[in-house]
Amino acid sequence: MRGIVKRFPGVVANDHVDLKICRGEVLAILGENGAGKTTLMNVLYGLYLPDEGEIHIKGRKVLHRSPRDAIENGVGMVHQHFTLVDDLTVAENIVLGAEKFKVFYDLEKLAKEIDEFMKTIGLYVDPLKKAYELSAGEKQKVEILKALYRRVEVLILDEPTSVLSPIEVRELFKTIRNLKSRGISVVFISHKLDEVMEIADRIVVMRAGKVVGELAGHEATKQLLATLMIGSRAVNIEEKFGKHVRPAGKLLEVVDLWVKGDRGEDSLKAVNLVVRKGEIVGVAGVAGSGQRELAEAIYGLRPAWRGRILLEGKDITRSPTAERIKMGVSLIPEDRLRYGVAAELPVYENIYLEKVHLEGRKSLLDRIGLRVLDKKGMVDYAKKVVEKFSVKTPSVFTNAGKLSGGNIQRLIVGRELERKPLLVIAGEPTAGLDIAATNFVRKMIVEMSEAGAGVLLISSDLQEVLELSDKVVILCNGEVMGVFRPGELSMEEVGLMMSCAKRMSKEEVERAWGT
Amino acid sequence: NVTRPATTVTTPMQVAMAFIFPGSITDTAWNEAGYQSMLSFVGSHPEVKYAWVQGVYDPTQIVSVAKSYAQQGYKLIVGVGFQFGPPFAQIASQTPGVYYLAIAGAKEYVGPQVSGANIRTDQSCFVEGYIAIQISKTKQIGYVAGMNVSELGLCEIGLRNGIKYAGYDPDKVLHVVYTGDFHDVTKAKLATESLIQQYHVDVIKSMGDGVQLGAISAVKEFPGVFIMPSSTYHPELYAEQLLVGEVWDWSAVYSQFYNDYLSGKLASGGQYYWADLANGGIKLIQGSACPSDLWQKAQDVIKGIINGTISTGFTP
Amino acid sequence: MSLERIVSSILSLGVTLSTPLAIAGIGEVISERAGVIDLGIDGIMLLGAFIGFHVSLQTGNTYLGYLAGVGVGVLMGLILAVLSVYLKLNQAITGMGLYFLGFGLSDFFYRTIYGEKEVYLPPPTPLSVPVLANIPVIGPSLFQQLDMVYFMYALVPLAWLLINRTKLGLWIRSVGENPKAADAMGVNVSMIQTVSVLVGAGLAGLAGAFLSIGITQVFYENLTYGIGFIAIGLVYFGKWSPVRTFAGALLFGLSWSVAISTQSYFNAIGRPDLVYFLLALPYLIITLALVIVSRQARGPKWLGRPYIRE
Amino acid sequence: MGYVIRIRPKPAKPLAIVLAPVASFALAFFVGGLLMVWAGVDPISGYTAFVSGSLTTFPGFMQTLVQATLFMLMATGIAISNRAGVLNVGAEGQYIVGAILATYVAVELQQTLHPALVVVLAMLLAAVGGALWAAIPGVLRGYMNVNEVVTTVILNWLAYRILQWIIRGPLRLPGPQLYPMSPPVTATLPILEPSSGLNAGLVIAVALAVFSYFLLFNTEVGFKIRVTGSNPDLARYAGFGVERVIVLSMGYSGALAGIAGGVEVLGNLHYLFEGISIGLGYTSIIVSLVARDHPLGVIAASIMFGTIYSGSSFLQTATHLTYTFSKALEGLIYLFVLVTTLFAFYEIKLVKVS
Ligand SMILES: Nc1ncnc2c1ncn2[C@@H]1O[C@H](COP(=O)(O)OP(=O)(O)OP(=O)(O)O)[C@@H](O)[C@H]1O
Ligand SMILES: Nc1ncnc2c1ncn2[C@@H]1O[C@H](COP(=O)(O)OP(=O)(O)OP(=O)(O)O)[C@@H](O)[C@H]1O
Ligand SMILES: [Mg+2]
Ligand SMILES: [Mg+2]
Repeated sequence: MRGIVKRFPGVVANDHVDLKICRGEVLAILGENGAGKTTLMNVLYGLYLPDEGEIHIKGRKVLHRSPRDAIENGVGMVHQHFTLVDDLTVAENIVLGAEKFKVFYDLEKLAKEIDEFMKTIGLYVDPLKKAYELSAGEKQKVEILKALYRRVEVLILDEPTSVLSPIEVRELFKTIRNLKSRGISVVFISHKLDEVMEIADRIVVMRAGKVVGELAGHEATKQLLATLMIGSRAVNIEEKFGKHVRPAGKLLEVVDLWVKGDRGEDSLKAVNLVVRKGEIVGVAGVAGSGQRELAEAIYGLRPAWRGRILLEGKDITRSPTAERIKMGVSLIPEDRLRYGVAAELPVYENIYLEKVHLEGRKSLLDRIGLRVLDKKGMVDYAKKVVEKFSVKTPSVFTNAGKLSGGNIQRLIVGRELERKPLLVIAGEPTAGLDIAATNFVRKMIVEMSEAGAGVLLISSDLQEVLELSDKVVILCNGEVMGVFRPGELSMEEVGLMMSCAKRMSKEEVERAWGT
Repeated sequence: NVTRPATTVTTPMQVAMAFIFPGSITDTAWNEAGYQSMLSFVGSHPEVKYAWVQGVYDPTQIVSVAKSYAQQGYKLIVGVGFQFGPPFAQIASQTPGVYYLAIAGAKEYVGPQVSGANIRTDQSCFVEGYIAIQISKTKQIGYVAGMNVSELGLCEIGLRNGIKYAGYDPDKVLHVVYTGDFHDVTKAKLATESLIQQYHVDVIKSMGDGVQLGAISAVKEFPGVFIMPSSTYHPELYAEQLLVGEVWDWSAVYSQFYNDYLSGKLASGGQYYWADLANGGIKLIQGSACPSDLWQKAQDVIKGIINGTISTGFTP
Repeated sequence: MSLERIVSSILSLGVTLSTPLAIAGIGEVISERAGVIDLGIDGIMLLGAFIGFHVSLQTGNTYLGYLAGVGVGVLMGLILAVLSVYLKLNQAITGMGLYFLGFGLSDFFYRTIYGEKEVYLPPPTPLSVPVLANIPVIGPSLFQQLDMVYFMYALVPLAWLLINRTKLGLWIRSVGENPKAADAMGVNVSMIQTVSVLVGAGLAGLAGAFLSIGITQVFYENLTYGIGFIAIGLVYFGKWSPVRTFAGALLFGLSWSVAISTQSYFNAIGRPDLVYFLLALPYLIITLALVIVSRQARGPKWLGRPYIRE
Repeated sequence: MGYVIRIRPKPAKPLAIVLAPVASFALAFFVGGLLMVWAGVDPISGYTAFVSGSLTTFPGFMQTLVQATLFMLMATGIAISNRAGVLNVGAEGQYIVGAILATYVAVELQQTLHPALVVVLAMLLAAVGGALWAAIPGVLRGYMNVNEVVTTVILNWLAYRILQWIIRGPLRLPGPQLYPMSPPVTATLPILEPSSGLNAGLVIAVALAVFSYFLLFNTEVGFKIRVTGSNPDLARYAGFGVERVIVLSMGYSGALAGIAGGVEVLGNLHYLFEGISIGLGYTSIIVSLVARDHPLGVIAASIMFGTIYSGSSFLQTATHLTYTFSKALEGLIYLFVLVTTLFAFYEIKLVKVS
């Protein structure tokens, strides 16, 4: 790729980027949020047309107007967010868009073909399962299979590890090495320095749309990479978050909670949980183990069909979300594409959002919802949040849809933390954030707990959970497998619990909650 | 081509008269009858300057079209439909010197400046019921109409009594379907088919704008079934299936209204006119399917109705 | 009058009325499965009805009339495709625009061309299927029918096959469920959506042409009387399956023919005002059916949303 | 080599926002003129009649305002529900229900109560009736996810059938007469301008449009409505009770349509019969589109559409074109508005790539 320029309204996402991908190598692209990694790859994959620049493959100049062109030229991509059609089977997802199959098809026969194909590759997922039934790891395998089915020679993986458990990450790396040995080049995009250093042959660092450094995998050190990524700003990448408060009385108590998932299955089974004031309780588990449902149930977005949820001793199992917000519950939603912002509304209204519930209701008009909004107050408050959480936006009157993903994330975190909640449910609060922002959010969360709030930290980043939490709960398949303090168990044991292979006894769990 | 410039014949004492039709002037039914009557009226009154417009159905449109004519200097405005009475009554006082005639308009809305007129379909349908039941092989008669209003409702009364007069029980032999709309051709057609198929009805009386179109189209599929359409005469459409033709001619009513205006009678209050068998407002025409002896008998019935010896079941 | 004959007639009329509903409804299923909701169906049907009538009258050939109906439907579909698939305008709003346009233009054309005289097409001859037409009751009502009724019988399985068993169908489903995924796999989203919209609109045009050529043999303003919107409702009732949509069309057609056939009874008992309740019955039934069914209904995930890549 | 269409939102210039609907009117009238030529009508004299009947003469303009009143009420309501992400195609039915209830109240009470009180009660009940009629599709959409376009259209038919029945049953003008219609309504809205019958409904409509503007942009409910329309998932997450917001905005929308029905009966017709509306509710959808769902824009757009209605009456009397010509004109305006807004708010480029 030569001299690639891609502009979006207000930003230059790629600014004359040159990039070379060699046969059979693992090339890592590293960079902060909004550095332009995804954009560059989308250009290569034909999703975006570059404003300037050229792409050459095997010495031939090519034009990628759509992914179809890219695939023809041997480029495949696995996106940050999975792009599977939920209602189709694995086999159908794999052949979708491929030229090879006939006008009419028979699912059974197709499945058999795909079955064989998977065996030759060495990656296996049941071809007749529908995509929505798959775990995150399986979905990723299907994504890779999709690309390989089209005989790609370059495979782009955009932040592939962010949704995987440690075991799944290890498996993925095995696959990547396997691909490499078959002569396929892999482009690996990530924020995570450890991973990059483990897998990459060559590392390209991007900052603000430009390539700012390139080094061989073995030359890299964390400090070096971080400096390249963030620039001259001083960073401490291994910031520790010591805590100085003792957890006090019970804030949140979840008793025997049963919750249904989107397709009517039991996604939480008999879950018990306690969060004390000033305590951070981490929830870890493989993606899809019930973390999202747990957060939604506590916040009131998902009904509990059995069990109770108590906040400061008060039963809130049936309270509507608005009631819980008033009582001081706050949620940083995991799915920020869906729950993030109202794109057509200005930043200041997006920040104000739930504060609607926190205003006093004096007159009758207030009570029937005709309260007149205090626009000046809203704007001032928004300015404060924007500044404190360094949300990059032209002004608070800009439509929220215009912000970059990372900045939307900051906006959400700011919105949820600034209103001084009693209980913070933080769903993947740092996913997709760069180091500086990650550190900032972690610090804020710790500060909240030091100020006496309880935090339920849900994260697929096991390191993060172990580092920040006072207590850790492991979920597998909707059930609590174990509860412990960080450091009490080995990584080995944690890994086993995350894959439902080990389970603590009732007494052990109760003892852990008691302390 | 739909458009013709408004006919203008310049004479010193020219009266301008406007006609508003609620539907299509080629509907082979109500609107066409009103339109043909207009042509025949202005043919015999060349001194009248006239204008017309079709497809004006809802009251707000009526109000605005009528006012547009009043502004253009039309002194006599005729609305051909039951829905014209109230809007005319409403705007009369806003347009001094203009006189309105609502054809089939309610008597209640006759007042200063507003006159009404109606047609004695009870008379024609009485005769048709009398003929139909005698010609019918299955002794089942169908009546398909838009809604139960005005001349459509009167016809049902006439049919019943005509059938009774012929010696049959109308409750047993007459099947009535109102489609609920004047314009729903599709369902009118299928409803007519249902009468033919389910009750073996073999004579259909039809009435009402698009509904009549649907009924005719159904009858054309069943060669043994006869039709008695209303308001206009189109033998070419259903040649050998035509039992009785019924033509409505409002020109007599238009003339009376016009003359009452000239004589100043309207200034003293609205009038109510009837078009009937006696004044030529309704004409019955022998269809090719109607045998002459029966037609002769029917002529006696017509005479009886005109001279009052036979009651149709309705008195205005 | 035998009960058998009455039942047979009610069935037959119900099937006839449900034919335009089912054809248009299945067309809508196809375009909605690709994620595009076409609210202009009624307008497309009206224009299809007029053009079909016009061509059939001028050429004396019914099938050219049907073809013209399809053609004008495709043209209208093209407007929707360009505006909502390519220019990404709100689909619901664009569809309503098509409705207004079709409503106004069909009658305007009709009056301008046939202003002087009401004209009828010759009545069509029902075709009877050998053996099957002799089955008592259902034989005559289902197998002694107009050409387009048989077309509808064929269309139901064909549409099912198209959606569930062909490559195009796989693309259509994937585009309606997750256009991003489909796009990423090299499926041309806009193209597939356009094809589906055109097929759907073409079928709607055909349904309209059947209304004028096959049923009424005459054109009149607003000939559809809102059938197109009912067809859209049936898609929801039918949960986006051609088979169930067809079933819904039958339900509506039958409930209407039952309502019409029982009118005499209400007249006879001296409550003619209740006739208007009877006429409302099919609408009530379809509303209730929608309410009952909709609890589990789940349409294509991307239905109604324009897919914008960047 | 190839071409690709590229569309990007761009900040619209204020001038473009105003010009977009104006340009679409111009385009539609141009195409309408071509249609007239084809139909053998002289477009110049046709449009001259049109303009004098709707704008340039006093009575013409008054008539325009009479027409605009109903559009203003219904389109304001539609704009509010659109803002909540619900497309109310049922204004027609809600209008009928409002008209029925207003007539009912007036006919029942006008003998016994003071007319002013009767009018207030009738308008209130019309609003409540319209609101409830609209709440049905609101509930179905909010709680059961049934598409509201479909249900509102079906409910329009139901409302019409009920109207037909009611003027033959409970609300029938007693006595031997052949026309199903209600007894006359004597408790009426004040007339503002006698020659046109322009009534206080216009004041109500303007006041409600202004109030709706305030409601939408300055109150808590309005905020919730806008968030729901923009991102219902976010609204649910924020505890706004999305279902309730949807039902409420539909109810509000229906209330305004119901009031329109009341205004038509108490202000204009003074009786009820089965032809009280053909498609005013549908046209109002176009009006709110032209206004880009902005209640103040609705005031202007309603007057624009008022001119189409009153102007086309003159066009009809001058040329014998029927009302369906003005329907075609509306359809064209609608599509052109879509296109011109697209150009005002988006940058569209055909990009050549090589
Ligand atoms: N579709 C778009 N429209 C407008 N701006 C965009 C779009 N996509 C990306 N951008 C902007 O382009 C810049 C680069 O974004 P990109 O997604 O490529 O970054 P990234 O390096 O992948 O970041 P992350 O680590 O958050 O995924 C950001 O400022 C972003 O806001
Ligand atoms: N290509 C195929 N080969 C074999 N079996 C198939 C194929 N496609 C679908 N099936 C099976 O056919 C049955 C019906 O399919 P599906 O559930 O998609 O249809 P439906 O939802 O009942 O109807 P529709 O698809 O019309 O909405 C299912 O059991 C499905 O597994
Ligand atoms: Mg990004
Ligand atoms: Mg990225």
